[in-house]
Amino acid sequence: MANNIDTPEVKYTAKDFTSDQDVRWCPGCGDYSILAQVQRTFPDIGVKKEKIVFVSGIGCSSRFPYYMNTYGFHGIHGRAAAIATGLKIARPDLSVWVATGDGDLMSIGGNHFIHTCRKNVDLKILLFNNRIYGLTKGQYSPTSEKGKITKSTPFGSVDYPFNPLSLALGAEASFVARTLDRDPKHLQEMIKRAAQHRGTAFLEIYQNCNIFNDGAFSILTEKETKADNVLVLEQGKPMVFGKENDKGIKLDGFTPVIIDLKEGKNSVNDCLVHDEKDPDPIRAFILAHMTDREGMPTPIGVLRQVSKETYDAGVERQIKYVTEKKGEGTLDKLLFNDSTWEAN
Amino acid sequence: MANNIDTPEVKYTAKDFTSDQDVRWCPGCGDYSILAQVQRTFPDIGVKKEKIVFVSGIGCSSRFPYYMNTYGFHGIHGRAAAIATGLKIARPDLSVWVATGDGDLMSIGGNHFIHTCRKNVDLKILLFNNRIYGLTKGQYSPTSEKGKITKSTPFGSVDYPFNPLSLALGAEASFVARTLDRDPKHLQEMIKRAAQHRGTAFLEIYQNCNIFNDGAFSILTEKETKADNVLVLEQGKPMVFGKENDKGIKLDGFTPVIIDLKEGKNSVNDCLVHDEKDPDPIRAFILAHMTDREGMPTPIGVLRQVSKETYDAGVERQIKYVTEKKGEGTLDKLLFNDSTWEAN
Amino acid sequence: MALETEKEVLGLSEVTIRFAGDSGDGMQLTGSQFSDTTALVGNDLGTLPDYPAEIRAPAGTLYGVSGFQLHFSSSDVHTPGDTPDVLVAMNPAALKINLKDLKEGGMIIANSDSFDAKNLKMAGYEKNPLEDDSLSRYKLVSIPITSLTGNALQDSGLSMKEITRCKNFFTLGLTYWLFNRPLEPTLNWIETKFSKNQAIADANAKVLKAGYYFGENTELFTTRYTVEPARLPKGIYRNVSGNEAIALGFVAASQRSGLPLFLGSYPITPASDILHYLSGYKNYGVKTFQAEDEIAGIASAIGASYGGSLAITTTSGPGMALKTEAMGLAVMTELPLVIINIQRGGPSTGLPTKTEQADLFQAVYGRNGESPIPVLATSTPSDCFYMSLEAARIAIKYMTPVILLSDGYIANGSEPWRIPHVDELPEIDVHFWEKKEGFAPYLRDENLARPWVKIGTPGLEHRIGGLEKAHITGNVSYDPDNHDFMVRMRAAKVKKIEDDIPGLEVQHEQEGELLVLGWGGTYGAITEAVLKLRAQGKKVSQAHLKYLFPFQKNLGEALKRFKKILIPEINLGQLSTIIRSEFLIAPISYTKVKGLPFKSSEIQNKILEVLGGGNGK
Amino acid sequence: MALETEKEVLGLSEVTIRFAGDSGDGMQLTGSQFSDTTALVGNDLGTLPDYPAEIRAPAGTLYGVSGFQLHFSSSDVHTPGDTPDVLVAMNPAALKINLKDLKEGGMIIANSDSFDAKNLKMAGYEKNPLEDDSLSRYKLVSIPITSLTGNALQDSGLSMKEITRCKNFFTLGLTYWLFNRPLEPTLNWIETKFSKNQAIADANAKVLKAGYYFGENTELFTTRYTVEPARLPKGIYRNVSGNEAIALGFVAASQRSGLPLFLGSYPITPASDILHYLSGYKNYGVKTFQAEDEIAGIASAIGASYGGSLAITTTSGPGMALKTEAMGLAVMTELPLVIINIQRGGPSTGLPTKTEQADLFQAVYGRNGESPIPVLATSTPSDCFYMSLEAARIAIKYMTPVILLSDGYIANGSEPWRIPHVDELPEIDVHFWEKKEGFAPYLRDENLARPWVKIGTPGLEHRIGGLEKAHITGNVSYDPDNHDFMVRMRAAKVKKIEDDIPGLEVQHEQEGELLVLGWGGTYGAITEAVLKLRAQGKKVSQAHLKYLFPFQKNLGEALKRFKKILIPEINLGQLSTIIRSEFLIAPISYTKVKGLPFKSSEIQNKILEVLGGGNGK
Ligand SMILES: Cc1ncc(C[n+]2csc(CCOP(=O)(O)OP(=O)(O)O)c2C)c(N)n1
Ligand SMILES: Cc1ncc(C[n+]2csc(CCOP(=O)(O)OP(=O)(O)O)c2C)c(N)n1
Ligand code: SF4
Ligand code: SF4
Ligand SMILES: [Mg+2]
Ligand SMILES: [Mg+2]
Repeated sequence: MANNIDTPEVKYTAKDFTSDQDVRWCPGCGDYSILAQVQRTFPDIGVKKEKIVFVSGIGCSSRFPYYMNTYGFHGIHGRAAAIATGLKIARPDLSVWVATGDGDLMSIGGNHFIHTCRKNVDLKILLFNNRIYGLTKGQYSPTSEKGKITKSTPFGSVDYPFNPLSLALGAEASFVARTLDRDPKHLQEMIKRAAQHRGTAFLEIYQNCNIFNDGAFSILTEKETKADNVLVLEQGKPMVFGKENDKGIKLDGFTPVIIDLKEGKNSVNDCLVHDEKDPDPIRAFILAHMTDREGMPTPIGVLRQVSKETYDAGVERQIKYVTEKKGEGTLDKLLFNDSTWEAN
Repeated sequence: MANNIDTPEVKYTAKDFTSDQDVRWCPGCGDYSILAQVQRTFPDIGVKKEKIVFVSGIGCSSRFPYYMNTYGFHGIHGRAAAIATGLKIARPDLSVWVATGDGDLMSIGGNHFIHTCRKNVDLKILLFNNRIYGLTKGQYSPTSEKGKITKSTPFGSVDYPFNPLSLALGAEASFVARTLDRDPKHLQEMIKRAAQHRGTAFLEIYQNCNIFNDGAFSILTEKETKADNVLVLEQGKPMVFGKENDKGIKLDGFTPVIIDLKEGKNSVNDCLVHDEKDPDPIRAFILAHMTDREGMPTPIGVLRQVSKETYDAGVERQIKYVTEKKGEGTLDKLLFNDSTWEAN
Repeated sequence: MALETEKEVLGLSEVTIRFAGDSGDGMQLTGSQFSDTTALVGNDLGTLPDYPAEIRAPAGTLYGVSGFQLHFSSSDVHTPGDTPDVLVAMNPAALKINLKDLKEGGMIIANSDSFDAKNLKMAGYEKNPLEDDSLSRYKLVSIPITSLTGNALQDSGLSMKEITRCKNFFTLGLTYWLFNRPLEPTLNWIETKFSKNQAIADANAKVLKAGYYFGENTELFTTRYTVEPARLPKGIYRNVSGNEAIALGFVAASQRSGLPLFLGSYPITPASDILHYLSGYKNYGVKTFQAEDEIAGIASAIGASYGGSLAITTTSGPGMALKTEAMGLAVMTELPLVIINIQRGGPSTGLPTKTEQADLFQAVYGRNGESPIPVLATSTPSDCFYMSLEAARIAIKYMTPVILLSDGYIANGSEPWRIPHVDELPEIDVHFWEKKEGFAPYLRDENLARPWVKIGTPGLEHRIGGLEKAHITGNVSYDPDNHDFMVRMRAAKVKKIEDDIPGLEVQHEQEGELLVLGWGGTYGAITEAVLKLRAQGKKVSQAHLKYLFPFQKNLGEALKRFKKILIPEINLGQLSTIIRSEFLIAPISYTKVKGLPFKSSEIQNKILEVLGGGNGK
Repeated sequence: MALETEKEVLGLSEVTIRFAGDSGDGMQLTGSQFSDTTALVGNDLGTLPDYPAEIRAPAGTLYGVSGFQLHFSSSDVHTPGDTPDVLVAMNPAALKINLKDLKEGGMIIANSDSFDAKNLKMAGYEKNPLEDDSLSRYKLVSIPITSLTGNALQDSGLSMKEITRCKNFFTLGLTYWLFNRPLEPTLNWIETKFSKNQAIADANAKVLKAGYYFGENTELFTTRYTVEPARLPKGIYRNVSGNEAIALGFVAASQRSGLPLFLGSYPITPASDILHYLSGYKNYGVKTFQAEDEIAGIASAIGASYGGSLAITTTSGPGMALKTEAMGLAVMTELPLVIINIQRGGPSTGLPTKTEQADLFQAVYGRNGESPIPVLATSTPSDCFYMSLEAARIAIKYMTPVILLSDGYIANGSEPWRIPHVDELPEIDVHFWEKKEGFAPYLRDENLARPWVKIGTPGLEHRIGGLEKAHITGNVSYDPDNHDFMVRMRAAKVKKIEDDIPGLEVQHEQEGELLVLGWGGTYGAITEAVLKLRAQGKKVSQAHLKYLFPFQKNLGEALKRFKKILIPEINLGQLSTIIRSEFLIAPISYTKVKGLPFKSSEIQNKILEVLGGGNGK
């Protein structure tokens, strides 16, 4: 959300955020859902359309800005966060969003990403994580699982993937969340939460690439398996999941384990209670790493949300302070410093 | 340490690792101590001199390779880890070390750093962290504290620093440690530990730049203040520090707090016991963030050391496997594929 | 397998066919299968795949159309053909986009099923062109390909979606029949390709045959055509694309030099296939590293080169830009390295899937400081193999980075290639410096190359890097005279390469009115144009540059012998500019920057214009 | 404050003095203080700081020597002087390195305290040159500067280390006396600079005076010198360095255009000072962003430009290389942006603290695709101010990135500058597109520029990016004809700038035997050489290029009027190459790549050689 809140007179509809360009993603691509949810949510974030900018890099996901009827910048590969940072510093009054992919943000763009988190630049980053390079036709990405067979790894990849949430937390991100392309309601809620946050809001969206990595997240999205494999995080609520909410999460040391809530031994009260506001990043880090262990559910929701001064706000504060102290600069003050002399 | 252990016949001395170049750092620079400790330790790491390579980027610290009488590559700014990665993949038999600075590794080189950690490339990374850009004469760096006044931030920096250990852990590094230029014994021990580790060994060395950031770490290195501000981590030992070992660390939830071991209420048995081998990165993450809170001591030592296949080993494994499966390739096999035809 | 048939069989000397449909219709696969089979039966051929940047743009849209053109003949082929004789249009958009190129009276094979209201509207047709007489100027054959495919697979148990996906094999089978090509090669390909999914394999095979027999049995075709094998030089042949040839070339260079091959690369269209091919050659000891970005791609290659590997990095324009700084490091450290740029439409992201030649300036001039790098360029798909070996040879012999330029047209296009025998390939000899006596990292041999040391050699421990080096010792040096000396030394070393490369060969007359000078992917179109005009009695010569920096020694001489020099380029005249500064002559620059190769007819017309009334005599 | 004195005062018209010592001896500070004071007393001057890449190389080493040369005069000064009249040597290494440049019979002021065995050995002296008669050809004045400083501060309560640090102020005071300069400016400077540490402030002031009075009272000097103020054009003056002038120029451009200034930059020698200066101008609304790398530096500037700021990015060679890809994005999105390259010695890391002109090719040609960017170059420190305004004007008016080239010599050198009155500065008018009617992002105005929209303007929401744009609508377009059109449109737009820039002015005769053509930092040396030779009656003209791409319209004409064109460059002849291709003429290229500016004598000799016997008549 922009620093100077700047609410529209009229109530927008999703259509107001739909550009005149036809959408060029493959039929069935998860990106369609993300676009739809953003367009549905934006009428509720309370920012004037002309004050919203989408910046992206290169990739299927990075085509996103073309389809939003806001200001938009389709950048170059990996540099979306850097372009957006400059824009936000120059124009703190704008609501600046980054649409990016796992190759764009996590591979070539990794440095700009971690520095954005560190500086807490007020950007909303939507990561379309399909664990593959879509636009270049299916090479593995830094979020692809080890052993992944792709065009560039015909015998399987030998590197370990990034855990984007872990990386963001390691880089001190102030807002870290995860959601699913196939869960429109939750996706909408997360978009709103990102919009409300002041500072770098990092939202990882598991997105299905039905052409090159189909079904990567199906166990999290298919009716039969979803409930038992997804843990929906809610502030202040105990961590419960499962078809009949029959499973809970508790900590054994620092290691989250599943407890059975049916067979009486454990109750909801034994479950870990979610606290996204914890000033320490530890809880969030534990949740981000929950899936390190086989058989643990995948947490979705806001893992962390803390408030601290944003980089762009800091810049404004300093300019204000110096200007008050020294008075506004003029060309004469600038050019005629105190060691001039006259020739005549 | 190289994958194929390759121990020298003769026992080296520090002199064997001293090149014929005069050292060009400023008198009093912390880099001298790091160089000395590396030269003193290397006779004990059991690797032949000609199998050791130092790769660096650009910066005062990155001049390091010139002073080591081993193979060495003074690269370009920020790319040391990338150059070293290629070298290590091509030559897994070598012991490849990276000497780098907080600007070189954490600013421009950030992406290569996190990807090296993620892939667990078998590199030893020595970060000379002086929290300043030395070679370019004193601009703030990504590890400089917020509000830092430097040439490029005359009114104080507005961004939050990286915590290099936190970033490395977020990127899944398998070896994460910290030491001090002014503590030769500990520095030597840490260099040995890094040498022994297979995989990315990240060692952060607090280094004093007496020209542009003098005293940045003095409370950790000066006799009077050291004991009360440094927590020396030792595997399996309770976390105790203070002039008379009168202070301990225990956890309150996930938050480390100081307990007083004198006034009887608490004893060593209440202290957190250090376990660098914990497969989960949580403990290490807690230690890395200990200093987030005012008044807490700075942990030095090995925060984390876990073993997993290195990227370069994975590459070898795969080549071996495929070659066994398909047989060694020959030019004829290569050129004459199965859809050829003859013209005559 | 040419079936018995009563239908008239007409012999043709050459045919150009274009397959066009949705990016989801599998036209690229259809085209490449047709090419491979056509190569196998012994025709010479040239291909031009042309697809959108989107993966599967929405069905039926104009910008979603994907095409594959193929020119095959009983004699030499130099281009994918200017104007198709046959257009296969899988939907209205494909027809709309491609009709303008079709030869007068050419054949249209249309999938009538897809000409429904929705698709017609998306393609901007008021009326169905298959039904009004708007196509009367062509041989229109409209076939309900989708439904015929459906019938063929009725009881295959496959889903409707899966079934329709097979329809391109119907098209392929039909055109196989039409041009009298055997089914086996594709049937075999299907077997291996879909070995994991027998149902799909069977379905595709079934549909392929269905298409073939449909041609056989329907009344729609009264004649079928055959194109006799070309009289190619004796030898064993395979079909090869430019990117595949580069991959093969460097594996060959690795084998000939005894150096392990290392590729550091980041995927980018149209270069990615080289990474894909090479990552399949693990049993040749090839190490491929998909880096986090292009900078790490080249940086890792530089590290591998320092470690004694034959190191290469592959990319295209935007990635090339990112590698610029590291190229300077390779120049200063004087390490062998080949940087391969498969040029695409620019500037910036530009036209990622289209071809262009606009990175020549960047290759020759595009670095900070005096940073000379030899620049080579490939001219055809098979030439990519030999230029790769040549680039490796120069890099190793002169201890220098080398830039090898190709382009999207060469990279994706394919042609039959006579496979050389191992002994036809150059030895690449490598001398690692081993003796301790008299070693210094910046000594110079007779080629002005510095010694290459295999790390691990005892007693030769040394340091290199990006700061200016003292002559011989290689120590860091800020000495003014040394810097001036080393700047000129690096330039002299690269210039010296001109003594070690074959001279330029001018085709046809060695002097006269007009020489057409080309470089890179324009080779085929220029050759065809020149040959056609000469057949008409025009006197015009041709020369093609594969060495862009340094130039071949005799180039200046060769140019002086012609009144006019015509330089066709797919840029705004970059080679012309360099020729001007090098030789102070004014060539006629003919440029077209449309993301497409030249048609030979365009070049013919330009030549005629230049020759004016005269015919070069 | 010129003290009363009985000593003889000798008037000189010009003096060149060089301060040399350890990088820790504060020679840069001494030199710049002497310059500022000398400027204040009204001399014209030119300076040449020359320091090693190390921060404080070990004391006494040859490579650790840091120097600062200053040329001041009662008439116009164009260079820092070829050969010093006075050499201040704070240690043996400084003497060893610099003696060869000293004028025959020149004065050596040596700090005898530092000529001990250790230092002599490090400098490679067998015997102490101050004591044998090896320096008899010079006026040797050896003074125990360290001990004299010590005495002066005996009871200052400062540590020995702190005391010795003050010794450069003794040297400064002494030379102030010798050349009759006032102490006040430096005394004031000390007060403000060390306001936080009064003890140090007092000590430095005390030592400065001690040095001054030492000159006054010692017998070592029989004469002191004065250099009358230069007859500079009427006006208010200040001393300014090239990098400071660039900072001032862009703040001025911001004020004249009403656009907020945004700098995205990553520190790099010799460009960092621009970042340092601009980050001090917060109260001018200047936003400086020290990015994580050069790519983020330019990318953030592109973002800021899209947001409606006057956006710039500053760097040097290696950083320039990293910005290459993003420059292409700025070309494609047609956003105003100024990219400033302070050239240094290359290739690669090269000679970071030395000057060079070898990035011209990179600026003009160094990008992928057809990616035209106007290139401007500064010629002197004060010219940096005006060229910065000009670069901003062109960027905004034509909606294009602009490259502004400077170099280490101009950047660190300083000269007196007549401060312009606000009304002497060009208005830079900016028209943001506001009305909804008829808006399209790739419309063209009479300058072929597209509209610039301030984000936040309702109804003008639009998208831009790096893929090829359709003419007018700006939609993504893969259309072949549109691409060809747009490639030529972007080229035409940049070419059009030639109609909007001042024509080239040839100094002296407009035709004849020889024109010396320069660009960038060679201006001073060429000017002085040409003037001196003309004073000797040689006919030689001069022209200096500030517009490297496109060239000024009348350049070709101007060149044709001379028999010979001589182009001196600190590279291997890059401008010559471009001139050759542009005009098909063969200039005489005179190159020197030593990390140092030309001496005017070198250029004089070259001119004489070119003129042969004749004197240009
Ligand atoms: C500098 C540069 N390098 C490489 C590319 C090629 N490229 C385009 S998109 C892409 C990766 C896309 O993956 P991702 O970011 O995950 O997006 P997706 O297509 O999966 O949504 C690559 C490597 C490029 N356009 N520019
Ligand atoms: C591409 C590039 N950008 C910038 C520079 C300038 N530069 C050299 S070293 C350096 C930072 C040095 O800081 P650090 O890495 O912390 O090393 P230190 O000098 O502090 O040891 C910079 C910005 C460069 N040489 N190359
Ligand atoms: S390739 Fe994958 S990610 Fe890209 S548009 Fe198609 S389905 Fe979506
Ligand atoms: S500047 Fe600082 S870091 Fe660099 S050598 Fe000097 S003291 Fe060391
Ligand atoms: Mg992806
Ligand atoms: Mg540092």
